[in-house]
Amino acid sequence: MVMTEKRERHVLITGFGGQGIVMAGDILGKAATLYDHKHATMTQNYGPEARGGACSSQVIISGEEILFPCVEEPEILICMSQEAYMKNVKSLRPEGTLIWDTDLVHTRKADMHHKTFHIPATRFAEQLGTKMMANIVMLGFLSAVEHLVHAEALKKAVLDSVPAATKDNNIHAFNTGREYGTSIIKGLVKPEPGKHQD
Amino acid sequence: MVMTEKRERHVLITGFGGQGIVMAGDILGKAATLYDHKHATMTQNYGPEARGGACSSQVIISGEEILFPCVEEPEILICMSQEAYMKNVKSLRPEGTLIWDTDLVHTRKADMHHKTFHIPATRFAEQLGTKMMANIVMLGFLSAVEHLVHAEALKKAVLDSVPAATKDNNIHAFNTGREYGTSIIKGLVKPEPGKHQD
Amino acid sequence: MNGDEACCEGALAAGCRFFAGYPITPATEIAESMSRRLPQLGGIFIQMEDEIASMAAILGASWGGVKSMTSTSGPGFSLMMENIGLGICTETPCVVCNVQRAGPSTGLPTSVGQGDVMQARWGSHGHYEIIALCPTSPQQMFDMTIRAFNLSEYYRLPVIILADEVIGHMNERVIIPREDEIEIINRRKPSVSREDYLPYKADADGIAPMANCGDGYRIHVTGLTHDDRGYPAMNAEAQEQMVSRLVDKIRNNRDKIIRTNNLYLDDAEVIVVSYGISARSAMQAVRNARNDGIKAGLITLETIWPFPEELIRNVARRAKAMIMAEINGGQMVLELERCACGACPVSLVSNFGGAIIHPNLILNAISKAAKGKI
Amino acid sequence: MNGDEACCEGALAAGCRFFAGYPITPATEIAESMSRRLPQLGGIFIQMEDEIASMAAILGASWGGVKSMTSTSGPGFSLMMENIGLGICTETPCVVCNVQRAGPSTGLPTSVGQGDVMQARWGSHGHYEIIALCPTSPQQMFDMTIRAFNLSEYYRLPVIILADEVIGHMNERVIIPREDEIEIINRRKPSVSREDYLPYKADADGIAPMANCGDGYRIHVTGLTHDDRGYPAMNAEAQEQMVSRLVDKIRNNRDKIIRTNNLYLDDAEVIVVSYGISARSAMQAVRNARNDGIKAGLITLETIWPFPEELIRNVARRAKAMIMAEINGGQMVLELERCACGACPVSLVSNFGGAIIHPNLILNAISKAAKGKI
Amino acid sequence: MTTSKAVKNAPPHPMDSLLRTERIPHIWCPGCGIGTVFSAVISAIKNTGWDPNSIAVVSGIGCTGRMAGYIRLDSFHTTHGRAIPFATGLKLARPQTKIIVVSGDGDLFAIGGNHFIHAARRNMDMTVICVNNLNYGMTGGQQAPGTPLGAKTTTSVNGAPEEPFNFSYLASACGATYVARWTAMQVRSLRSSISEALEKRGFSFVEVITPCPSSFGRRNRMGSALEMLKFYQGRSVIRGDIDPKDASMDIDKEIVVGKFVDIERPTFLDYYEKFNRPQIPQWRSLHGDSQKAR
Amino acid sequence: MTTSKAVKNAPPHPMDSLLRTERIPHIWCPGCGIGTVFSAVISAIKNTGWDPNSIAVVSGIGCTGRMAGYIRLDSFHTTHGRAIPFATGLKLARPQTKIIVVSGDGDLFAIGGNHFIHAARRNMDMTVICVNNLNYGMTGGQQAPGTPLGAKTTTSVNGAPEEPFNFSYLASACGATYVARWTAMQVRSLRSSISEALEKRGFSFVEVITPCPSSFGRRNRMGSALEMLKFYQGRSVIRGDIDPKDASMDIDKEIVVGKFVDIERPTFLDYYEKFNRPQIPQWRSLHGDSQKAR
Amino acid sequence: MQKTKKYQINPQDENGSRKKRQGQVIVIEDRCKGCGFCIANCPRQVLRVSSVFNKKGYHPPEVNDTSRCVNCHFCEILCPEFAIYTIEYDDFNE
Amino acid sequence: MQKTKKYQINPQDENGSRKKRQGQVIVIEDRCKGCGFCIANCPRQVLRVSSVFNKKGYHPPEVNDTSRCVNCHFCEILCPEFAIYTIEYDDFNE
Ligand SMILES: Cc1ncc(C[n+]2csc(CCOP(=O)(O)OP(=O)(O)O)c2C)c(N)n1
Ligand SMILES: Cc1ncc(C[n+]2csc(CCOP(=O)(O)OP(=O)(O)O)c2C)c(N)n1
Ligand code: SF4
Ligand code: SF4
Ligand code: SF4
Ligand code: SF4
Ligand code: SF4
Ligand code: SF4
Ligand SMILES: [Mg+2]
Ligand SMILES: [Mg+2]
Repeated sequence: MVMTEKRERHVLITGFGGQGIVMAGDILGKAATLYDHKHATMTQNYGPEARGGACSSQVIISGEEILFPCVEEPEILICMSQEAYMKNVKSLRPEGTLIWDTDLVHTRKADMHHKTFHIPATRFAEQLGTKMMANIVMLGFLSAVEHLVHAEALKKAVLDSVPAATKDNNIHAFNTGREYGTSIIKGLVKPEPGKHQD
Repeated sequence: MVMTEKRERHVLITGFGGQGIVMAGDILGKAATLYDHKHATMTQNYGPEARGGACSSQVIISGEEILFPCVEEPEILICMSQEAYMKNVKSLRPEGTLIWDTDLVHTRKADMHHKTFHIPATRFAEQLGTKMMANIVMLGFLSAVEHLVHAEALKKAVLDSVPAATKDNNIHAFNTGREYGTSIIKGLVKPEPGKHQD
Repeated sequence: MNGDEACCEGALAAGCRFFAGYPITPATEIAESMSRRLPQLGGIFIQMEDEIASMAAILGASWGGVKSMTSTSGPGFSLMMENIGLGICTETPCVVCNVQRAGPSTGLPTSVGQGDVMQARWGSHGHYEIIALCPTSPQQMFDMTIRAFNLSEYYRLPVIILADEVIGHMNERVIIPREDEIEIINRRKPSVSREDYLPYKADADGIAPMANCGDGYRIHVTGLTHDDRGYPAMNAEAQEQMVSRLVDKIRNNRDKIIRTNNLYLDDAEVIVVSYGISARSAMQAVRNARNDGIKAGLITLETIWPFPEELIRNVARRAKAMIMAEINGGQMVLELERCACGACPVSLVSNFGGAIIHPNLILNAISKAAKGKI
Repeated sequence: MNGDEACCEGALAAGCRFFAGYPITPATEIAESMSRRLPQLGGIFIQMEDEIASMAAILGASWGGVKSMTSTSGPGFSLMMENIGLGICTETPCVVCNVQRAGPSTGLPTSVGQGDVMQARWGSHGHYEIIALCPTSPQQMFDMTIRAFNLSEYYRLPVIILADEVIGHMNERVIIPREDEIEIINRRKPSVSREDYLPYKADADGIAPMANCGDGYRIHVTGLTHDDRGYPAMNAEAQEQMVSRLVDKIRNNRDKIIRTNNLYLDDAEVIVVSYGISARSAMQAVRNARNDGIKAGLITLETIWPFPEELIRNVARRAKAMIMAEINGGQMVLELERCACGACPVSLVSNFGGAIIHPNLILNAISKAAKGKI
Repeated sequence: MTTSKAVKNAPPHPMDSLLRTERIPHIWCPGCGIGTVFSAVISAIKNTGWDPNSIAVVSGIGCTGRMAGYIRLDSFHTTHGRAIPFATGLKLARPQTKIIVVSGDGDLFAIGGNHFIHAARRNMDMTVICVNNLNYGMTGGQQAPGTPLGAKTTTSVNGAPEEPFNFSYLASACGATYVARWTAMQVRSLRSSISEALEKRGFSFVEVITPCPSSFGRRNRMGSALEMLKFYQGRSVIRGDIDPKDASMDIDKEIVVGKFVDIERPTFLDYYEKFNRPQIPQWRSLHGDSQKAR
Repeated sequence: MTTSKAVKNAPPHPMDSLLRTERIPHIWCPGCGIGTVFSAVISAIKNTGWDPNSIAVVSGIGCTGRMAGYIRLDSFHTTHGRAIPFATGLKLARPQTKIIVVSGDGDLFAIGGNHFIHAARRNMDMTVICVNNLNYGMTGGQQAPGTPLGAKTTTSVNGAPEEPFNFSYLASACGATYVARWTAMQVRSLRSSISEALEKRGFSFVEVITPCPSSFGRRNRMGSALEMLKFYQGRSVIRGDIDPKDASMDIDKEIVVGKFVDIERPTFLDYYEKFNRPQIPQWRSLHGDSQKAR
Repeated sequence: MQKTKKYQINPQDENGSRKKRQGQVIVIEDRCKGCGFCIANCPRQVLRVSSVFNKKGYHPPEVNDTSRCVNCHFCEILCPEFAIYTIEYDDFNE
Repeated sequence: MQKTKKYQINPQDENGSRKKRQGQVIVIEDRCKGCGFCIANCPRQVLRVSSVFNKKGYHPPEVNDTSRCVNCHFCEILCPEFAIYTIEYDDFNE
């Protein structure tokens, strides 16, 4: 239903190395290409650090061939660290959607004119056993609050991308995020208050 | 007396690696530049072998700056090996001078239209203690039979170029060659018969 | 699949069964994929002690009759140069993939650059010709790796894939054809007996059939200047003969080797030339220019070496201006300038690395050029 | 004195007191002379385990405040490329002498070649500019080695002497001037305190003063892209800033760096361009041509990099034809073609190595060109 | 809670004077042992009491190699594997400077192995500290020359098919005058060894077995950084004057730690002077000065 | 006088079948020991009885490196120092081929040192023969990693300021499975050692102390080639099962010769198969075949 | 107790007998990456994980019982981040 | 005798007792570079320097006393030039 458009949809996922930022972008791209049969590019931006350095993945999904693979003004910006938020929020399109990890980002009130969502993805993941799945929680959440790819496609792409032994856990994480998102969208849950800087 | 000319004089000294061919060329060049104050170039041609490979040194002496340093048609060709003789004799100018080591080269009758001289330089050197001085014997001989540089200049250049401990021996070798040459020129000595191939 | 992984799959599809390499960002994933995939296919992966050893090892493996490859980025590519020269001189088929990052020196290891294109041509000492291919997508990484092996086996030389960090790390869909849809070229084998075989005697097309180690031909292979038998021949004539062959087998087959992807050349007034990731920006810019009513065209250099001299000479005569887009201080633009030969002005859109060229920069240059302001 | 020995003496005269090297024909005599001479002058000679180590060692020694040098030939030059890049990126003064032999690969170790001129420009990965000088005689080996050190100290980069086997092994008289007749340039030192010192902040002329190790400035030096303080800065802006400086300090000073030896350019119709040993043949040919009544001229590229673009552009407009004479498959002729820019035809007289170009070949080309047959 | 914020007028961290504090936090992962080794290095340098301007640090490329960028001394971050030859040039140009080379196992022993063995043979006067984290950290965890046989890395997913080098033994076989090994946890002994190595005239070598939790640890299911730190330490057995050949380095069995070599041997410069210029005494005294200057 | 001319119908020289006779005489100097080592190599190969098409020779650059050009086997004359990695690729591509690497001390241990130690560590299945003539012959006699301390060469006119490597010890420290040393004169023992090395599975190493009369001999006033040959042999002491560390290589005192190491250890390919494809038996059998084929 | 012994920490540190001195622990919170090295290896169990998030999202250590610190500096030298150090209590609280 | 023993040549070779066989020495003159290895090291002093010059100007060895050769092949394997070898006398002179 949401997939007929030809225009390019630009998503920027940002955070620290080690949070699975690139993997999240990859899964999103896979979902779009392999299961939704659209075009997608995912490029990454990262520093020399294995952990803790600024890191982002840029995903473009489109009905047509994508040439320039950079996301300069995302319509969806996902922030999983304060640094990433500070650096990237300015680039978000005015009508764009801002999504962040409730615990890791203190937003500025000034940025709240965007469509905004947040989820304590890292906390949820920790509760599910490991912080490492925060990215999957976030993807589940994304699938609920924004229609980029089919949720089923995304779920399949998750299964494709994680080690066999962790498939169940990851689907669980995905569902956790998705359910939380759905509840919020449906107004079933009032989101926790976000933390503001100012 | 012989040094006033501006024209380039081309000398090709040939033999095997290890016979001191390059050193002989170097000494000749030094004599011309350092002591006769002319221009000279010496270039070498050799293979990867430290010993026994074909080897030549090309000396050009001139009153003027020398540009192209190759000796293509020597006016003086010195051959210290059979191989060198076979390879190079064709290049000698018709009016040129052919000089060889009596024991090491069997000449062809056909080549005897040149001005020719030969000396058992290696044998003389062996008699003086070491084969290694054959090149110096040859230089002494050359100084007697052809007027390229002043004999004194050549002698000084020899002294410049050999290890201190061997200076006396080398001067002796030089004189041996020079005396043999002078005697031949003066007809005092009849040269040994050369060895012909055919 | 990202470009690095596509490169690995392409190599396997081409029949590569030996990989020796040394990790380096952003090419490491090629080696890592190979280390996983090769054992499954009966091949061998070895991580060598450095890039020099890796390059030497693939030459050895190629003489052992196995299609071989290594991958690296700038610093490792510099180290491979001596042995790439050995591969050229001994006419050894193999493939080297350089996923370019921004240099010089260690530079920006995790960011894009296209600063090694001249190095790919001239990086080893002495005179020679080379073949280098530039992919613009993971799909092309796959396809071109196969082509690289084919060219390498046919023309008997190390073929270079000059990718870049963005292509290497970019994820896009890659379609892997069925095995029987892939054209594979294998080295030509000698058809004569051991006594009659002259390992470096070329057939009419300039390519000499190649006996592998163990085929019974008792070959001798040397990086010294050599004669038809492969024996060292230490003179200028042998040098002339050998290097002529090395050079001519490429020069005389330029038409078969060179591939460009031409867009709107028929009526283009401003022609952009580009390659690798920059060519995607260029294509975007050219399309936008067309939308703006400017007659722009694009030549994407899929084969970057040999350079398509004739094509450029021809189009330069008809063009108002030409523009090179590349991520370096101006390298292929020099070739463009040379071949445009004054027939039309040539300009450069570039940066020194670390970021893709923005299509708008190229578009601006196109607009200016269209207005004659170059 | 042969060219190699002259190179050694030039280095010593320039103040070189550290040499690290590895033997290779035809450059070995430079190292050998250094090993004899340096201890006499209080300097250090070390034979390293290979050329990579040699290059690294001279960079280290230079940061230790001592003028340093290495020498090699093609195969070793290829191996040095990565660390030449480090020298460029870290702006380390030092001199590398490549006495060229015929390649590619091991080639003809004892014979002449000029096949490394493009490699000298492009051999290391990433984008940069370089300075390279080409001597035409042992005397020039001496003089240019001094100039190489001066340029290197002033512009802070590895400067390359591109000699060739004939020059290296040719014996000619070399006049060594008195010490006080030799102009020596030393690196600029910082004039500010440790706190205020920014090691990579350039003065107005684009050159940054250099503190040595031990001067108390606690410098940090890295081959990563770095900012003014010398600290790694992993982004495209820093890259642009750093590489621009590296490139501009050469590009903006071309006029001061480039030296050519021009003969009969005033009225020349056919202009030969050449360098190194080939330039001697070219000069012979030009003189002969003049004797034959042909208005020939000669540009000898004493500085081969940067290439004298403007000079060539200018003379090309006035010339009937230009000819490049070089011992390779056509390298600098590409630059000539590029800069002639279609203004006059350009041709090449060359061989692939192993022998000097005969003046008559050049003379023939001149005659033909004079008759418009090019 | 006693934090720097809470404690008013707290003096700066005692190691800050040798840190390029403006660059802290460093890039190393949480729990990476390189930081601990770095701390030991700084602490050992402080112990010597030398003029900091007479000490230089040279490193290659890798996570460990970044150390040169954080120490407030003349410091050189060179090319991958080439720290030792760079340091060789630096040392020979400035014999009065004390040189510390610190780099990773891959840098020093894979691509840089040749320089290592030759510098040890020549007895080039420098202290080489190897952070042996059993893999290539910087590039994401590939097999290294110290990777245990069968261990999993990104280029040996089924197990490394090569027996590793025993770096300390190799160093001693090549002629190093001082050789010691510790695990990162044994940071006090490590500091003493580094101090001894620094005071040593000649080629001294200290190997530190260090957790790389992000790459090696993760792939070999070794738990958290802390667990790795303790694991290596738990495997370690201190054995002093053992034949270096027997100083086994096997994380599955035992990691022999301690000081294995401490000998005297003329350095390259000693021999160079002896052969080339016995007649120039001031040069030797320059070298002598340097010993003092430290 | 009994010469080949005089003896009618004389059969060819027994080694001619493995010689590229059209290239003889070779480039080595009169009395150069490389020729003698070459003779031992050919003779050892003939002894094995293997199919000559299943043997390949790889060498680097140098006088010794030229050996590859004279042997009538598949033979590869590579780049300076890179014979071993080239041979590594060749071996892994063709496990059924037996690889002999023969090269000079400079080639194998100066520029090529890193490849040597890693191949030994990996136990790459090949036989490496080092002609140790104590200098760089090809380039005219410079200092080499085997040049004795204080010896004169063109780059150490006053004496080499570095203690040399003990190659055999280094090989053993790095894990070689077979190590032996002889002087060129002990050509029968040398031949046996080469034969044993060839039969060995794994990285085997044979070092031969060989006269280079033109360069090393001349500069160190060692007399004629024959005198050098006898001198080295005279300095030699045969000691079999000595600790390789004690196998001293000192031309001024004693040159310990003999076989120092002869052990079994899985090769790189053994481990590679074990970890990566225990399930593919035909591959192992291919390797097994090769053992037979020899 | 057995547990810390295993890590070969000076027993004097452990029982505080080395010197009659007391340390004051200082944590530079924003440098901390929460590895827990200091906490787990303090011979006197002076430290514990705090609940604070620092700028990078880690929990720096906090002092459990300041009087137990014997100023042995072990935490200081072990910390990979130069995030913790101690000073003589008296030096400071004067 | 003592002299040759020093070079560890099989004593059986030396006294010809190894086998009742006789060798026939063959010299490929133009390969010889006159190093003298064969001459000096033949355990039976079979060889001596000839006065002939070969193509390269060296003096190849010649046989002194052919009956003394025990066909031990030592000269053959020692010769760096593949210039000398021996065959069973009978093999050949049939
Ligand atoms: C010539 C070259 N090859 C490869 C690389 C990529 N590279 C950077 S660091 C590294 C290995 C680092 O491993 P190690 O030395 O063990 O250091 P660690 O990161 O583990 O501390 C490699 C292969 C490079 N920078 N240069
Ligand atoms: C990269 C490179 N550096 C240097 C050389 C020059 N070179 C050729 S052979 C050689 C050394 C030979 O010494 P060794 O390996 O001991 O062999 P030998 O000649 O003594 O048998 C050198 C330095 C080269 N060919 N390539
Ligand atoms: S990747 Fe490993 S070695 Fe590198 S910083 Fe992280 S933990 Fe340390
Ligand atoms: S230079 Fe030395 S090693 Fe080379 S062939 Fe001559 S004697 Fe032999
Ligand atoms: S100094 Fe640190 S480690 Fe020692 S007792 Fe105090 S808090 Fe614990
Ligand atoms: S050791 Fe340092 S980084 Fe680790 S928790 Fe303690 S204070 Fe934080
Ligand atoms: S075979 Fe040779 S060495 Fe043996 S006895 Fe006969 S001539 Fe002498
Ligand atoms: S050993 Fe060989 S080369 Fe030497 S003299 Fe005897 S036959 Fe001639
Ligand atoms: Mg490591
Ligand atoms: Mg040698």
